[in-house]
Amino acid sequence: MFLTRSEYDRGVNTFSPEGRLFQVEYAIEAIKLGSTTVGVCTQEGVVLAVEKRVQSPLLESSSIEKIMEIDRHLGCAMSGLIADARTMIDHARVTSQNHAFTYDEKIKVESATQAVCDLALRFGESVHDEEAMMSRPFGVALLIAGVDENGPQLYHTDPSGTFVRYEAKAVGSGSEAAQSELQDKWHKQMTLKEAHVLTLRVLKQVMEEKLDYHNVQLAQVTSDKGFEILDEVRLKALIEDM
Amino acid sequence: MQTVDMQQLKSGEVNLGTSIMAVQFKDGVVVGADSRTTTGSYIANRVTDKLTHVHDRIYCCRSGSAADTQAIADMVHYHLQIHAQQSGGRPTVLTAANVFQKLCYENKDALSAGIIVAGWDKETGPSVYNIPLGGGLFRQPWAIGGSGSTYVYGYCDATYQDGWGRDETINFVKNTLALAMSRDGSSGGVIRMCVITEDGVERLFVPGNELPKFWEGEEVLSKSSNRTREFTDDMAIEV
Amino acid sequence: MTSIGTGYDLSASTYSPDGRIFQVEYANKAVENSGTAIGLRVKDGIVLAVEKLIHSKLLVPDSNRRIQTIDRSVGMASSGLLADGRQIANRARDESYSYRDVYKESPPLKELVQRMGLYVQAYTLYSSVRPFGCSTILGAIDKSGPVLYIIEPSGVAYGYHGAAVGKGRQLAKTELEKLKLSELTTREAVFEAARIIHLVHDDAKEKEFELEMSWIGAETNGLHLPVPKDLLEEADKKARDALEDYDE
Amino acid sequence: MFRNNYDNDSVTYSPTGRLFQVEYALEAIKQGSAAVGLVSKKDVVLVALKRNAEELGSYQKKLIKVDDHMGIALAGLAPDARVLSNFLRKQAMNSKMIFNRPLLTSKAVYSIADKAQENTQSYGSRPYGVGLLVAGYDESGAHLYEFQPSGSVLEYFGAAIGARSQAARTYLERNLETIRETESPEELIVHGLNALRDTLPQDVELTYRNTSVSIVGKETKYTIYDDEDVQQWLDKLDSVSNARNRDDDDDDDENADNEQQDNQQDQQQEGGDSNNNEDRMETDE
Amino acid sequence: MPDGSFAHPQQRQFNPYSENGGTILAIAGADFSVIAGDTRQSEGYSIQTRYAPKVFRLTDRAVLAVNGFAADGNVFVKKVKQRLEWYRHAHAKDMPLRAIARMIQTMLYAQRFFPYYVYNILGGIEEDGSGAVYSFDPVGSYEREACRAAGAAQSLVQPFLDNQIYFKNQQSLPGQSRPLHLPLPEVLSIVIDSFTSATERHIEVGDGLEMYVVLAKGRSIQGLESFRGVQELTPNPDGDRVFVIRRELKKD
Amino acid sequence: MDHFPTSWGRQRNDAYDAYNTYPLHQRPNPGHDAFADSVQHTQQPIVTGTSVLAIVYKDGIMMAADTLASYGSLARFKSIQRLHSVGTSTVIGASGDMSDFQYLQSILDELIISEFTEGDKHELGPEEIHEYLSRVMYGRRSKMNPLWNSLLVGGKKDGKRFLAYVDLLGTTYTASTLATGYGAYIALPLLRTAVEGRENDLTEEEARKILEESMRVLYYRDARSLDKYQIAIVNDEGVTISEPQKLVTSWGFAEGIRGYGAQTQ
Repeated sequence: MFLTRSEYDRGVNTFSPEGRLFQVEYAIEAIKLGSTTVGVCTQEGVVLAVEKRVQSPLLESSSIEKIMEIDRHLGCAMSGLIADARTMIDHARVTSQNHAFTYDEKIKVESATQAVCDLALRFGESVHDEEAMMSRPFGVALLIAGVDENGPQLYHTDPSGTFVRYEAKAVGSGSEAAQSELQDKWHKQMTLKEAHVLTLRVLKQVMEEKLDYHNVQLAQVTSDKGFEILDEVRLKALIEDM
Repeated sequence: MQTVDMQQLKSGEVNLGTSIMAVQFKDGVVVGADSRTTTGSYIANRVTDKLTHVHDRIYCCRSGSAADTQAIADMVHYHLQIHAQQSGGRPTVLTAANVFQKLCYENKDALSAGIIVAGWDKETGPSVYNIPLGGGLFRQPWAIGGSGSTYVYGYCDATYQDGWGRDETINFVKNTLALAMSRDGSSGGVIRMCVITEDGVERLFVPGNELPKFWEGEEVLSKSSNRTREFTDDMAIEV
Repeated sequence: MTSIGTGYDLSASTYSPDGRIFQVEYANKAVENSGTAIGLRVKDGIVLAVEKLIHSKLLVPDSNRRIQTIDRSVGMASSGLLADGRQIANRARDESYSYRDVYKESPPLKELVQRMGLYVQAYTLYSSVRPFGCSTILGAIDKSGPVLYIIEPSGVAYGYHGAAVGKGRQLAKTELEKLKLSELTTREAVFEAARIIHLVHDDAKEKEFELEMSWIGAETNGLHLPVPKDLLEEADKKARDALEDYDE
Repeated sequence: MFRNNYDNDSVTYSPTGRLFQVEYALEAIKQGSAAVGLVSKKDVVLVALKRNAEELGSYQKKLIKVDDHMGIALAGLAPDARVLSNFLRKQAMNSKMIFNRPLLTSKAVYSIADKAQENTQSYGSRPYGVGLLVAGYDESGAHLYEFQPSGSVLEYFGAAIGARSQAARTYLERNLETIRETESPEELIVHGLNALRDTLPQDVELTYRNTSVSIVGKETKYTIYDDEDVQQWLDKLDSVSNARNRDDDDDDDENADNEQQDNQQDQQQEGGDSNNNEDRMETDE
Repeated sequence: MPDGSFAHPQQRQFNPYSENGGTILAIAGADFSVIAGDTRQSEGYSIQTRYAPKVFRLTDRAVLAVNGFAADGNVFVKKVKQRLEWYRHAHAKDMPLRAIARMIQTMLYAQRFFPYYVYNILGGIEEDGSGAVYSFDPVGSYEREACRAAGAAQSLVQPFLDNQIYFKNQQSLPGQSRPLHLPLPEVLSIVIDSFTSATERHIEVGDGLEMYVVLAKGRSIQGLESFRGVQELTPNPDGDRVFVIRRELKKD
Repeated sequence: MDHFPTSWGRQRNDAYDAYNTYPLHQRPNPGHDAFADSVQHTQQPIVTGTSVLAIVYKDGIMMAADTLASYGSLARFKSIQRLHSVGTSTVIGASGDMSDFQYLQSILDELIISEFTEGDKHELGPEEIHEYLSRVMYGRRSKMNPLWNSLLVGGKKDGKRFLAYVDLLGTTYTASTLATGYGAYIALPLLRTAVEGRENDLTEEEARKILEESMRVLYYRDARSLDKYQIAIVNDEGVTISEPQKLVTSWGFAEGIRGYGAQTQ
């Protein structure tokens, strides 16, 4: 029995002597391996941008979905183990629709984010006497963008189930450089247009490949048009403007 | 799937249309019952023993469905055995009554059972508990039950006195049951009694042909046939 | 500590080659290091007392009770992991309830203790749980009169005239043995209990402590209640004074 | 640090009868920023220091409302606090549904204490990684409890949890008598902020952005003040930076400087810095 | 049964519902809403109590009136309040009126096959600041209206409201337009008249009248000053405000 | 609300549609109220108690009930207690099925024990007991398995008097005079006349007199009543339930009554 218990075989629910959860720490590490994802919040709306790593010329780049719609007023970009994000986004979508069904109103961005985060800790804690759902934490970080009665908002969630509201946030492999760039360039009066350009610039900076409309994707959430992924034409135009 | 007609089954059920009784006295209790078991109006058994042992000094009298009450008595017996083993002593009559009550109350929709529990224990001495249909629990110095009991409430109210000894109590039980059996078609046969005291349980038996005799009625009309009818059929009934 | 490093001491479901279950012994260690609790069974009642160590003056006095009530006339004092003690108390209440549910009267303490012994013992059987890190004194007045038991982490439960668990148990036992418990009244026992707790408290090593006591007897109508404040203070003071005399 | 065999799970005692996993969970509390609570005769105040991981990010919530008469402050794993606060909210609503009475503070804290204990006694689950201060005003008056993942719950006149909280406790102990006699809720809040101020690292000040204030009392429903609303309270302080004498600081402060770099990985602890404090898992009191 | 025969215990049907009388109504103004109900609770010909409130404040901008089977009504209101509380915890704001209306629908419909035997009328202020009234049937069908009466005296009150609020069966003078919303004092006197006349004609209506007035944020209390015994329930005069006015009704 | 104006202005339980205007096929079944239907069969009360009366007076509340448990028309148990104290500040009185009442007593006793063992010194007051009972009664009716009782709950805690009703449907209300069963028809008008408006003036003696008089009238007019009853008082001193006492009744005036009409001898 004791032989199987080595420090390399710790349960997902084991604290380190410093009081950290090993598995959650490792999951957060997983995100640092992911492609770079950037979100920028302005008073006009929120912009999300992702880098698509097209690993093979045989790959249909349009099938790489790293930005997804949660509801008409909510979108989400991800980095890390993309497959894990499916469950979370599915949950966010259902929560959002349930809210609309029950209350005849749009769910708040923070509430939707909280719903996703409630899912995140379900690997260990069993909520409301339910059994824990997963054997490990999600290995994905999300940038959730949306517009509600409190205006445009951007949230970041991590595998521990913590969420933080950001004005501008980068996650993934290039996040450190990207974040300091965002810190430099972001300002309160930024227009949506400027935000488009800023996200692309930041991505360009941290991407190994040359940035073009194949390997990036851009989306925005605005109060009048809701969530939309920018099509090829607009994306091309933006890249040229940059 | 075949469906079972409960009503059909119920009508064939063996019932203890009964006269049962328990009375406490200074040193113990006397429990008694008639011996008739009927299915409809057919007497399925004319010498039934309705006094059921549930523990060393605790008996119960059963009325209602024979199957229901037997099942309940068996379960109580089981509980009391375990209780006795665990506590290392005899259960009290109240404990037994409580177990009966729990079973009767929690299953009241499914059962027809009216049970009298009586016996002797160290804590309270003699005691009698009545658990009528519905599963309430009532302690009484004397209790009667079953279909025959309704005919003898008046007799019991008029006769019972505190402070009786063993023999007076036995007599009271014997007379009451004889009267009930004589008026209730669902009761009859012999009288069985148990005297339960600290020292033990004594069985008593009164054969059907040696029951106490009371006024047995006489046909007055046949003797003086010229009397006119005094009553009309549609008189006001005062119940 | 020959157990350490052998690997036989990591699970309650493992015997060591010499037939010991180290995890249970370790659980006892958790008890041995914590505040003393004692129980006195006297002629007409029960007194429970604990040495409640006060690690901060910010703690609210008289709050944070360590003696718990299980049933109208059943009290419990434990020593060891306090949260485990609460768990045991909750279970004991449940057991009391389930007994009452069937028999419509509260269980005799012996019966309750037997059931609790089974429960505690079950936690020494599996590797998926750990033994309880507390020893429990249960006191009651039931049909048979005053009764007192200790349940140990192993699940073993014995009846006692005087019971002591925790850090100061050896000294407390010696003191208890000197008393003629079966001749004391409950009120007298309150003073003895206070004296013993004061005596076993090690001023040199320990933080401050608060004396907490409860009793069951004629004066409480058979209920398990905290010892009234004035009596507690009187006993506390008397015990302090006695200790000073003793020191001098 | 020495790796031992007894710290893998919460079902194994060490040879001295300790439960390492539970003690590690207590460490998680110290990773969190400080929260302070204090009680007068008729009010309870909770104040807390919020952290933000990065400049563009928001500050993490430290105070949660449970009901009109009850609220909590947390230090440690915020998601665990959410689970516990939701549980408390349900308890409070249940109490209102079944008895039409506000949940007693003591009942509330013992309900989570019992929940926490179960997590320290079965394999596969972990102790909660969060400490709470629970403030409530009920029919027996104003109460403040500290909840720990060990399942221990203690009632205090003043308590502090989280990073460098010893400094706050020292302040509270020194001013205990004044605090107990405080009549005005405002003064009580000021005392709370003074205590909180003592936990600040050298280069940080109390600002309306990083400070949360809440109060509940006889005449006050549980109210949280955040952001701009906090300024009114800060204005009442003589200073918003830590002025205490470094020499009699009984905490080790060297970790404070690491705060910035720690933050990145400490997000799960709602921001973080670590220090080694005196507490071990309480087996007593 | 008394004869001790156990053969055929009689089976009696249990009716889980009762009807406890009383009447409620609500009228929406441009920037206010009035929700009212009497306080009598009865069963058959018995008056159970003269004071059992049927109108409840839910938030600073929503008031719910419940009528029908009192036990269902009380439980329903309690559950609505708990849902509102949880919503407040989860979303850090009060539930908007429109959302409450939808939620009540879903709560009622969830009991479609064992309904709450209650008629709900929800009144208050919408997010856009307009006065609103929502009415519901026991299984959740709902509608936003300008006014609605329900309960024992619905048949007496609703035609009166149709006439007074919707101007049904009134010939308008040439060149005179009908107001879309009546001013507050007029609405209040219509409410009082409705209840005094319903009390006269219906045995289940009477004892006391409670009128809740919800004013939109920023609206002056104009129209309320002239009423005696107006009690404000909201602590903050800067937001939406809720007032209650109580009147005696005949007790015979 | 009812969206079908054609059914307005008719009596309840009589939603008969002469004009056949309802668009929904499940709408009215002539002479048939959908809500009056019960979903399944259930038990009925067997051993029953009759009325309970209660009033508020100056120092607290007072409650009265006779000691009879009937079995149909048979007066089967003549000295049972239908008043029960819960904790130290509450009393409940029950009419209806006595086995269900015994069950309620046992769950309330458990509740009191569990409060006692919590050791937080909180005691449940009459309002909380009433709320709890309402949840239990309503919960059981919603399972179509009601506890067949009408209960009065009265008490005084922290100087506050409380008196309320709850029954097998979960219906609740509060008033200064309450009566269950037959008492609601016969005794309640008497109680209201005697008590309403004088709640803060009535002395214990006066209150006792009012209840005694009402119990007497009930004994005269309720065929399931008995002339032996108990009185419960809750005041600042706590709960007191009296020993059973006999009603003094008068029949002497009947001696001279002859026949039903013209008869004189």
